[in-house]
Amino acid sequence: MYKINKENLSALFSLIAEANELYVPVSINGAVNFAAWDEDVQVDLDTLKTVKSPKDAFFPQSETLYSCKRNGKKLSITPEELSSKDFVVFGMKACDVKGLAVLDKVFLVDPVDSYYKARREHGIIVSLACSQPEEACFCNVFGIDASSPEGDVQVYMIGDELFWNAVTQKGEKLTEQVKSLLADTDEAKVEEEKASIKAIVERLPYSNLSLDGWGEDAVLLDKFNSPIWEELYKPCLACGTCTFVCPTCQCYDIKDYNTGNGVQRYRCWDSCMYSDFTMMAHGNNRTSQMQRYRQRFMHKLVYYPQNNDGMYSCVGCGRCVDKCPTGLNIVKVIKAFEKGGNK
Amino acid sequence: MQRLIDRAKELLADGTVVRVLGWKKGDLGFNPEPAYFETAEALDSDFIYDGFCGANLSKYMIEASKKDGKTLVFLKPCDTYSFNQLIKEHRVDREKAYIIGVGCKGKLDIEKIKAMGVKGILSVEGASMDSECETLTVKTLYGDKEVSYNEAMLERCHVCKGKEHQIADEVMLESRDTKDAERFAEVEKIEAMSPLEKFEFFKKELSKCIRCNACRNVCPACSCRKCVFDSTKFDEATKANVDSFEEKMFHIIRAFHVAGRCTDCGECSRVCPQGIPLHLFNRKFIKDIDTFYGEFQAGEDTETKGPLTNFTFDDVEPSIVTERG
Amino acid sequence: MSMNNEFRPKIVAFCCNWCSYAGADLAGSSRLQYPADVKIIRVPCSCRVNPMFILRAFEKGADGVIMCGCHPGDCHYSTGNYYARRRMTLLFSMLEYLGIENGRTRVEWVSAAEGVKFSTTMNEFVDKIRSLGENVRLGDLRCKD
Amino acid sequence: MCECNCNHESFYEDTLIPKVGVVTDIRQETPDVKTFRVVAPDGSKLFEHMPGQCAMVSVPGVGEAMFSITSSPTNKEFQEFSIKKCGVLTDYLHAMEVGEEITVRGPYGNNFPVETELKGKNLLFIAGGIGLAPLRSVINYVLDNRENYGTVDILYGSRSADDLVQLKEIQEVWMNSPNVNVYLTIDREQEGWDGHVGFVPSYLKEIGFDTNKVALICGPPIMIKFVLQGLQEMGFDKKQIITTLELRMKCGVGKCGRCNIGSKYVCKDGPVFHCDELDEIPAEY
Repeated sequence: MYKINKENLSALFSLIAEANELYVPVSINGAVNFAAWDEDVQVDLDTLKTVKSPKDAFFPQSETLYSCKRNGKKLSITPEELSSKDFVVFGMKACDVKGLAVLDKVFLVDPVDSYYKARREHGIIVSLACSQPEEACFCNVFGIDASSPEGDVQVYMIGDELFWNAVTQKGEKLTEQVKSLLADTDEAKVEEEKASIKAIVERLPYSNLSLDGWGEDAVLLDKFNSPIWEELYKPCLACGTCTFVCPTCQCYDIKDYNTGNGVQRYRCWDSCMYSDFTMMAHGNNRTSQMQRYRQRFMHKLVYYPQNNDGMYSCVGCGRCVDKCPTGLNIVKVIKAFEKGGNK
Repeated sequence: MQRLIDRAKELLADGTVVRVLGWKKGDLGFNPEPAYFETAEALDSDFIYDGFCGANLSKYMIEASKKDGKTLVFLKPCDTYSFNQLIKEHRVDREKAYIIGVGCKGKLDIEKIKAMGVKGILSVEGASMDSECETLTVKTLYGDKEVSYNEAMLERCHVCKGKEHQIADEVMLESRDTKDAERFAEVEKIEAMSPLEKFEFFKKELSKCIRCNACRNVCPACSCRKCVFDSTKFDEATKANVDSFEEKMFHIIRAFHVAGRCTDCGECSRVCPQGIPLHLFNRKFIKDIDTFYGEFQAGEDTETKGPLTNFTFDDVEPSIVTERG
Repeated sequence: MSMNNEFRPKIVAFCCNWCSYAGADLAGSSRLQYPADVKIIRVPCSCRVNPMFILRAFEKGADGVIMCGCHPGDCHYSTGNYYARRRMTLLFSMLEYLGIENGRTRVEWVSAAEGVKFSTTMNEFVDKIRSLGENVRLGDLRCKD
Repeated sequence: MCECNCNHESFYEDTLIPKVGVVTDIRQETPDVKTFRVVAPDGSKLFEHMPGQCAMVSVPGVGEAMFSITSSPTNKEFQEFSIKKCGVLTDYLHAMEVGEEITVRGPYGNNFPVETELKGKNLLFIAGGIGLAPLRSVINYVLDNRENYGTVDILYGSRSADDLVQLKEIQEVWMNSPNVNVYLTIDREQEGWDGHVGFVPSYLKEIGFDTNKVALICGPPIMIKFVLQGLQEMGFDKKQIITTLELRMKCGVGKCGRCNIGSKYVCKDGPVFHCDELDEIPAEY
């Protein structure tokens, strides 16, 4: 366990940035999102949750896969180079880190997504414990411990000091790089902080949310055919806010961009809430917003767990709770089914 | 609020309406959702109308107009402009709506309260329609805080268009004057910047855009059955924030498509998850329309032609813009 | 491309079929010179020019966009250019508001008989864009390579 | 699940990156269906596949879509795709000339269980319109390995005689193969057609097959619905009926989320499903 005074944070960041690309929560006109660090950005480690989850450090909102050039009848394809530089994401929360585990089960199973894999291999996660969890948090429901986030290095911000604990080999390596700024310390203060975080988590309004009836053992067709969906979806605007701020949503679209001298095929996040998501030449198999709304939550709470040994595709970060323009969210879904006897 | 519930129950009971479109209590006390109510019981247990009911229900009336029977809808003064505009565009059916104009004391923005550094909000007191609307008591996981009601208001309430309902079958509850800023002040501030400053300002704001389409989908003026940005034939990059161009394109065109029809209801800025001041686009068009073609407020009535579907022989030439400055 | 790396702007001119395109034709047949940097796109009426056309032109690398139509009152479809006039005024005002130099856009009314006006307008516009330099604020980076 | 012997490792870089394929032959099957023959630029076969599998065919700048491979794996020279003109991409493909290059990636999805479940069985193929495309791959595979399978019945219907895909092959090869019965039908009376007239489901009832068979169905959703009813009335068990699904796909490998219904991904877990499996997933197809 090491520590560093908060005053030296920017020295720490510039040292990290010497050998790695560095992403930190940055405030731009009031909105905090992960962005590349440089001396001029306004780092904000106090805001609990960034608007967008840090998943786009690993699975960018849009990325070019390859480019094609046509020469007469001939075509040539040039794959985009894979990420090859180490990068550090500083300040991911426990839920965000767990979100990557959810994505791993999609992108790292055969056939492996090499773009994602390259980023996972080069990415070093410095996770930050949540000293002040907020009302929309319910990560404990999914067995996530906000006081002890996973990652390569765990960091605690306590008072004027930042405590640094390398967990993995990657973390040790990063620690070596910045050791000149770190001082040895014991774990007493961190243990105290952990206990305090746990005490707050128990008082969170959603901490007692029950997942009974969902997950691996859910009766899929009962849930699917439930009349409750018809009641729940109505205010839904069919926007993509919930999917784009979500750390676990992984649906994407593959599209072409014609630059005038070639075609870049790129992929970008897509949302199952959009009406054209399943549209194809002969029609659409999900024509109503109710069906699309149902798909999103069924996928997170039933389909995904059934395919992945019971692991939910929700980490309880509460971003959808905070950001939905009409106040809908996954918690309301879970509660509505609980009220309706889980049918 | 009880008066609204009682009146809604009466209208349901006597068969004037078959459903009520209002706001339903959220689970956190400050996240109500728009909802339909069909029974007196549902109204009793779930209906709410307080400072957090910012959602403009006019847009939901497009769907409600397709249903059988009349819908009772609660509209705040600013929402009634949107409803009028929708009538003008034949998107809602006046005959299918029973409108209760509800008073408004300024709507609150939970994001603004959070931006004041208030964390872990459990409930907010002082937001009800009976309260004085001066201070809010915010109960949080980390102790109680007091914040000023006015400072927690949505931007649009600071430039409120007035307490009058433009269309209503009856009006209930008192409104409060909340206007304390000039509507075009921010636009003028930007206009005074140098081109490079303007560019940097918008680039910074739009770099936050995640293309979630919330601004479009919530907008009562964006009522096209199929949006040009959803067309598969139109272009290649409708969802990606690949480059700063796409966001500019989207926001300019979106604002342009509602120019002359935008009532300045402020829903776009309210729902933006990244807090982009989208009203700045719409208000620029409104200001230009007012300057070049005479003052025009969309949604004041259901008849007059919009400024972009109209012209006069001696309109100003575009050179007034392109040769400016 | 010229030898000495001189900046050659890319200009897109939307010309209405009935007046301005004929005006351009006349300029050509009268051997009036205007720079080859101007690429003309013929449209049925100036009113056909959707704001998206203008933005797309900038996206794909145009340095300046000019729209030409019949003189107000002379529209082949009687009122098209009146609507176009309002639209372009508002759109160009918005572009200026976003920090796009307002000299990059222009609207000019050119009749079928005004070959000279067409040629001088284009010469002036190209000079203006040359002085403004390359458009770096409204292009798509992907089109730059 | 996948019985193909293709080496996934050999995909260069990533499964999302396609191979270039040359169109070496284009056959006009019907007024709106063409069959495209595709090989690698060096003339070799692009990849090996199993009957029922699909591939992502794309024209850069135009679009990319999933098509079933209609040629049999026993064909060692090329792959074929029968494609109906119905959208932006297919319009472009139909306007294409021989020699033009496209991109192909795959094969994706599971396949008809030709090496396991179907071995030694009597087979009944029921297809409607362009639905013959995936079944043709199986039929030719079966005919090329004739000794491994029992009787073969093929019931194929289309809107009109002009809309029958692969008619030449049906008449010249399939009809002349031992132990193969071919039943053709068209929806409406037509001059020059002396065969059966009527919809596939009703013709099916007229013929009346015994249940000692495995049925493989592909066609428009409405045909599948009534054929299923007909087969069940005849006493077929749902386990004996195999069909294919089609949904919007982008990645082809169960990641992009588009073709997800229930806990299945049609591109990865399908497109071939037994009818009893379909009962377990939501009817969103």
